[in-house]
Amino acid sequence: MSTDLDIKVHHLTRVEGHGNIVVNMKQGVLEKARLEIVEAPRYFEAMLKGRSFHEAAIITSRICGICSLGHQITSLKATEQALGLEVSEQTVLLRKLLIHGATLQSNVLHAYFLAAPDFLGVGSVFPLVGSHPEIVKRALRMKRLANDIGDVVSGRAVHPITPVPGGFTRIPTEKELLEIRRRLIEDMVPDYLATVDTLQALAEAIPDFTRETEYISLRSDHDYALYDGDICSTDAGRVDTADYLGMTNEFIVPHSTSKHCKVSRSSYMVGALARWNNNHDKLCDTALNAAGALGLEPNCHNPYMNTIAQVVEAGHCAMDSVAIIDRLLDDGLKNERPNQEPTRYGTGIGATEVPRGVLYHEYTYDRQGRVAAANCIIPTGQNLANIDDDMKALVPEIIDRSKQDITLMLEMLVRAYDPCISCSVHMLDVQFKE
Amino acid sequence: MTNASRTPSAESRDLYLPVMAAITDIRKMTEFETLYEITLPGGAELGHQPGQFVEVSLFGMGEAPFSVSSSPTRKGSFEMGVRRVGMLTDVMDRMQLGEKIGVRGPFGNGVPVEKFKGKDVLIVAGGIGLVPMRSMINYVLDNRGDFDRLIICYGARSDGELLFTDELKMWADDPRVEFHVTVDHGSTAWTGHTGVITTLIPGLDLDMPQTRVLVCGPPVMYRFVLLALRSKGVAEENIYMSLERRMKCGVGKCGHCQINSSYVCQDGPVYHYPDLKGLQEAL
Amino acid sequence: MVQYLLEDSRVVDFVSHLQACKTVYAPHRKGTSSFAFAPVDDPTAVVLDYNRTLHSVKKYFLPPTETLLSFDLRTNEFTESEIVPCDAVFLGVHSYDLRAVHKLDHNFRQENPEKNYLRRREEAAFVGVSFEPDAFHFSGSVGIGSRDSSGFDVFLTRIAAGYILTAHTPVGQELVDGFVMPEYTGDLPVPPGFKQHIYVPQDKLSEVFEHSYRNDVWLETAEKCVGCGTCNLVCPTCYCFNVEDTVEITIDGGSRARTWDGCMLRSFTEVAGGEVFREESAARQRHRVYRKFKYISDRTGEPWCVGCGRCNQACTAGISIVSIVNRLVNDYDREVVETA
Amino acid sequence: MAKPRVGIFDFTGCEGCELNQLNFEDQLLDILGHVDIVEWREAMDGQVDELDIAFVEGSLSTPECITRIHEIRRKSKVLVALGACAVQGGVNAMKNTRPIEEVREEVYGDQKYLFPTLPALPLSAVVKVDFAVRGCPMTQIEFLKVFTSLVMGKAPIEPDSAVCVECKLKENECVVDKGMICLGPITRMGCGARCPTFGQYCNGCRGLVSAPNIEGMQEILVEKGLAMDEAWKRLQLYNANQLEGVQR
Ligand SMILES: Cc1cc2nc3c(=O)[nH]c(=O)nc-3n(C[C@H](O)[C@H](O)[C@H](O)COP(=O)(O)OP(=O)(O)OC[C@H]3O[C@@H](n4cnc5c(N)ncnc54)[C@H](O)[C@@H]3O)c2cc1C
Ligand code: SF4
Ligand code: SF4
Ligand code: SF4
Repeated sequence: MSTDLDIKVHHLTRVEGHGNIVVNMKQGVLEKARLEIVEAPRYFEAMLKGRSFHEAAIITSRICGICSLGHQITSLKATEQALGLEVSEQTVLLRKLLIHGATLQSNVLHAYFLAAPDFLGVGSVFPLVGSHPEIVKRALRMKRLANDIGDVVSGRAVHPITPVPGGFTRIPTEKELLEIRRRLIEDMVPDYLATVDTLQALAEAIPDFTRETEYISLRSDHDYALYDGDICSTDAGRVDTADYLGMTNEFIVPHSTSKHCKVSRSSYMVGALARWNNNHDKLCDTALNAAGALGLEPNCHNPYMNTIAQVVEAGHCAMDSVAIIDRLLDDGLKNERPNQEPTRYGTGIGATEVPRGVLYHEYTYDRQGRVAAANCIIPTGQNLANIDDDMKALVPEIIDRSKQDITLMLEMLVRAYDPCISCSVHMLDVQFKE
Repeated sequence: MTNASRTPSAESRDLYLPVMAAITDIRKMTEFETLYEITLPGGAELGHQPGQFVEVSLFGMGEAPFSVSSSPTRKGSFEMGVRRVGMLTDVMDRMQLGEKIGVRGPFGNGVPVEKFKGKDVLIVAGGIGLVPMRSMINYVLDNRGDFDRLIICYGARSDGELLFTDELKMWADDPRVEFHVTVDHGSTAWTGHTGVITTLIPGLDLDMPQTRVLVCGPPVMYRFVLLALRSKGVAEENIYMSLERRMKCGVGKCGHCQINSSYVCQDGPVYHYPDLKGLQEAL
Repeated sequence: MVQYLLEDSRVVDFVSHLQACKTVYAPHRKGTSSFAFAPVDDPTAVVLDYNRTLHSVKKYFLPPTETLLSFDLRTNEFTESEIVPCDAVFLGVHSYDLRAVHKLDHNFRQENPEKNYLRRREEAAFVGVSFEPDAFHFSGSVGIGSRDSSGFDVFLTRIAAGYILTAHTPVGQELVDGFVMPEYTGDLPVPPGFKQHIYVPQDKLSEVFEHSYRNDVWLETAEKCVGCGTCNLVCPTCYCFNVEDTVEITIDGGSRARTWDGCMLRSFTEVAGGEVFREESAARQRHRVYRKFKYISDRTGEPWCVGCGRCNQACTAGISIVSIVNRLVNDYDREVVETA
Repeated sequence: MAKPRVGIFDFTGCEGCELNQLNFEDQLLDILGHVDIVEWREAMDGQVDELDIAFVEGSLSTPECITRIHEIRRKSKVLVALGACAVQGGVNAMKNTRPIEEVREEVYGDQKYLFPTLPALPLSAVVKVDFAVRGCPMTQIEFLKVFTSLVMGKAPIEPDSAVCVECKLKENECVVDKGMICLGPITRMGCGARCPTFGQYCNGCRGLVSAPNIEGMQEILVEKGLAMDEAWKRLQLYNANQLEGVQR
């Protein structure tokens, strides 16, 4: 058994943002096992300070193009709470639809384009265009439809346009929604079932690794919590979102431009697997059947299964989108203008489940409706400590294997979290100095 | 005009559809300029006047105006001299014999040849300006009896950039032509006149009332040539000049080439100088 | 000419009646406070009392973007695009907009008659409606009254009870045939006045413009103007265009299209190495206004502005062509007439 | 003719532009038919030494970025800047409007020394940029235009008129008429007036036209109801670098 190991993956590929994997073992002692975040910080707080409430969501959605919708919706919720802006039921339904679209597209992208190449032993999705054209085309079709939900409802899937404080600047037409609905039923459902089949055949490539972990997500009594809910921890139970700071506890570590988090233990996990563990009872049958087929069980503590949990939840997003469209159309689309008359100026918190986990935005507005303080806590930042802990547990378990194998296992581990490094770095909490 | 809500369109035409014509000869003149011989389907005549231009189209690249460089007296095909400066001309530069280009035209008013008949013709051409002027030069040569003297002043930046070198020799040797050529910067091999084109003008022996002048060259050239001509005593009403603007249609619709009230593609490109003088945006 | 009364309650029926004959285009609400011509689907959605539409009916004869031809890069061949005449009724057109169509007719007919425009245009029938001048209309100053019915096939004049309908052409007569209405014998109330005016006629304007090339108003306006081109693009008598080829992502073909362009846009006169012939915003503004009152007008004897007020209303910087012209007239009177 | 070899790179930005390239679901297979993508960290493993076309996203904001962009320029025949961050510095450049030390301290407190930073620069501040695809995120139709042009071996035409032009071509109701304040009049078109078309004001993401009348625009913003400092912030959102040194 080798007792020395030195792994450095510079700018890990197929993840969003810039990170290095560093593992260092000397004479059997693990000195370092961590994900170093080297993404350049962008200092969003400098941009937010003093900006009008109209602009807060426009700016924060630029934290990350991958999660732009999640940031935008979370930002809007925080702003609305801070300014006392009520939104209509139609607005909430349209936002839920948007979140489904974004989650669906993100999960499909991750499973097919970023994770699948590992299962198939290739370096990227591009070789698959030649070797598995049907699979690639299916992935593109699913992604297109998911993005079209964003394009139709929010004007653009990346950096959405229409969602603004108090509502939407444009309401989709009935015709547009019916077309999305038709495609969900006629195209998405068969493609989803085929995806589950494909994955079933590959499931054995998923490493078997378990480490007991605290899982945190939102939880709601009404539905599979994405748009809102309480904070729910497998260790600590349910907590009001107002206490989000106590449920994150950010701290700075020298090897990362992003801050780390912890609650009951040295680390916790957020994301699809956390949602599954906390909320699987709220999933629709399509998703539960997929979970059965893919061997995903409640209380799963294998981080590599996060990709599977994403695929399972994608089925829920697709089917629940149909249900939401039906409700919108049954109620009749109303050409509402956004409600932008503040009733107070104070502090508001938004918490939303975005593809990579629970996201928090908090803003304080001054009496002119300008941002006086802002704080955002990003899912990937919350996962970083957990990734390091996983690595520390994993490396000794697989130390017998070749360095190449170990490196691949570590890369796959990080990718399974589907980290969004841009997010984790770009938005940091800040108390403005006056 | 106001009482007809329905307009008869019997006489209206397809203005924007090109005719596909073949490149039947390619002669590289310098590193940047190439002479193309273009043959219309069935060898049809273009039917142009000296000074007129055509819109050339290359699909995917767009269209650009080019002067017809051959004289209408030379039948069966026509020629264009093209300088490689950008998108469309780059692609033209790579084209092969036999390939097809789209052609619309001829457009523009051309040289008012009648005004030059029986007169001394002085042509002042700078750089690429010789390309359109060559049409007039050869027209005069082919109808030599209709005109009196033919005086050509041609300037290029260097001897390497002289166009139509074979023809320049012919003109120089032709007793019916008074040919003057100059280069701004001559190479060591250059034995001819050196200096900008205006330096040729003072030495000309002109019969003032009898002389009609045609000027074509880069925008900067006009002002200085005009000064030189006037100090030589050439009357403004005896000067004609050819202008260039960006054009999208060539038929007086798109508005791009408009100078005050004048459309270069309709009222030009050849202008009577007194008409231009009133147009502040022209020169 | 027989005058009929089209009561308010029967307008919808009248629209349906027209729809039975032909496709009908009419003003509809657009956005929060605007109007736009659109094909009529639901007759109740037609709005006849409107101030002005975003675009005039020009958009149907000279579409904002029009494919001229499509090409195949593999064979180097092209196919011309089909030009479909607008065999339709344009309902609810204001007098100035029809006059603008006549001006375009002139532009597209003179010298080189253009098939694309003229073919689209030839079958169109127009049902006009009078308008109530708002703060931006000034068509009265360029000889176009709010109830000017010249050139229309049918004209509707607003009165309290509805509209007085008159058919002016055989085509117009055919359009109303079979739609029974009572005759109208009452008086015609005095038309509402304009709130904006240019105080002199075109022949004097021609003289004024002769002397206004170097007026300070061009520079002063240029300080406010942001050069967005809006005034060109909303103008019913602007017709300049750009032509560009687009290639499909498959790189085996594409199309050539023309798109509305405008002389206020800096790149409009850009040539070699980025040189712009009308680089100064002031020179571009001058060119625009001269095109409306001088260049074409000197050839035709008519102003080429129809006083619709669109350019002023749509300008975010609030630049008014009426103020510019009146300023020129004042300066001319002061500097030229008084000193003479 | 061999297919052009293409690399895709990212610097400081949100990676939305890169994501947008994967969002060409309908065209991706055609795109891959015309070029070989040989380097793209976000989607594949591996690096190469020579490229025909490099598409580069993000602004330059650390010393390491500068070294890396020089390397990319050296190995690429054509370099295309993708998106507002790469073309203008993007939203990142707003931090340039405040003293950098102050900003770092706000974020990292006394541990700021751990993370070096520079003002956020557009690529063109450091290397020659051949072409640009503007927008935040980069405008997809423009990407396809630039892409087809490059594959055909011609220079893409860069639009230089205002977003208002496209708004007018679409006959949109001007959002100013709805009481909004729009930067369309001096923002470079090419997006099809995307935001006004969806009822929202243009926030200037595609950068300014080449000879903008900033003072005129400021006057409009103030006239429409923004305080001067707010008007200025609006303008700076995407164009802080372009406005540097401009009188307010
Ligand atoms: C009436 C007329 C006659 C002409 N005759 C000739 C001729 O005989 N031979 C010849 O080589 N050229 C001639 N030109 C100029 C020719 O049209 C341009 O060089 C050509 O359009 C360049 O096209 P391109 O696509 O290669 O260049 P682009 O890529 O469009 O542009 C390359 C450069 O040329 C500039 N440019 C484009 N069009 C013009 C223009 N019309 N005038 C000045 N600069 C322009 C661009 O601004 C740019 O800097 C003539 C132009 C006119 C108007
Ligand atoms: S210039 Fe202005 S007022 Fe005159 S027709 Fe054009 S848009 Fe209307
Ligand atoms: S909405 Fe904005 S971009 Fe559109 S016309 Fe109005 S000012 Fe111009
Ligand atoms: S409208 Fe403005 S903000 Fe929106 S995409 Fe276009 S340039 Fe960007």
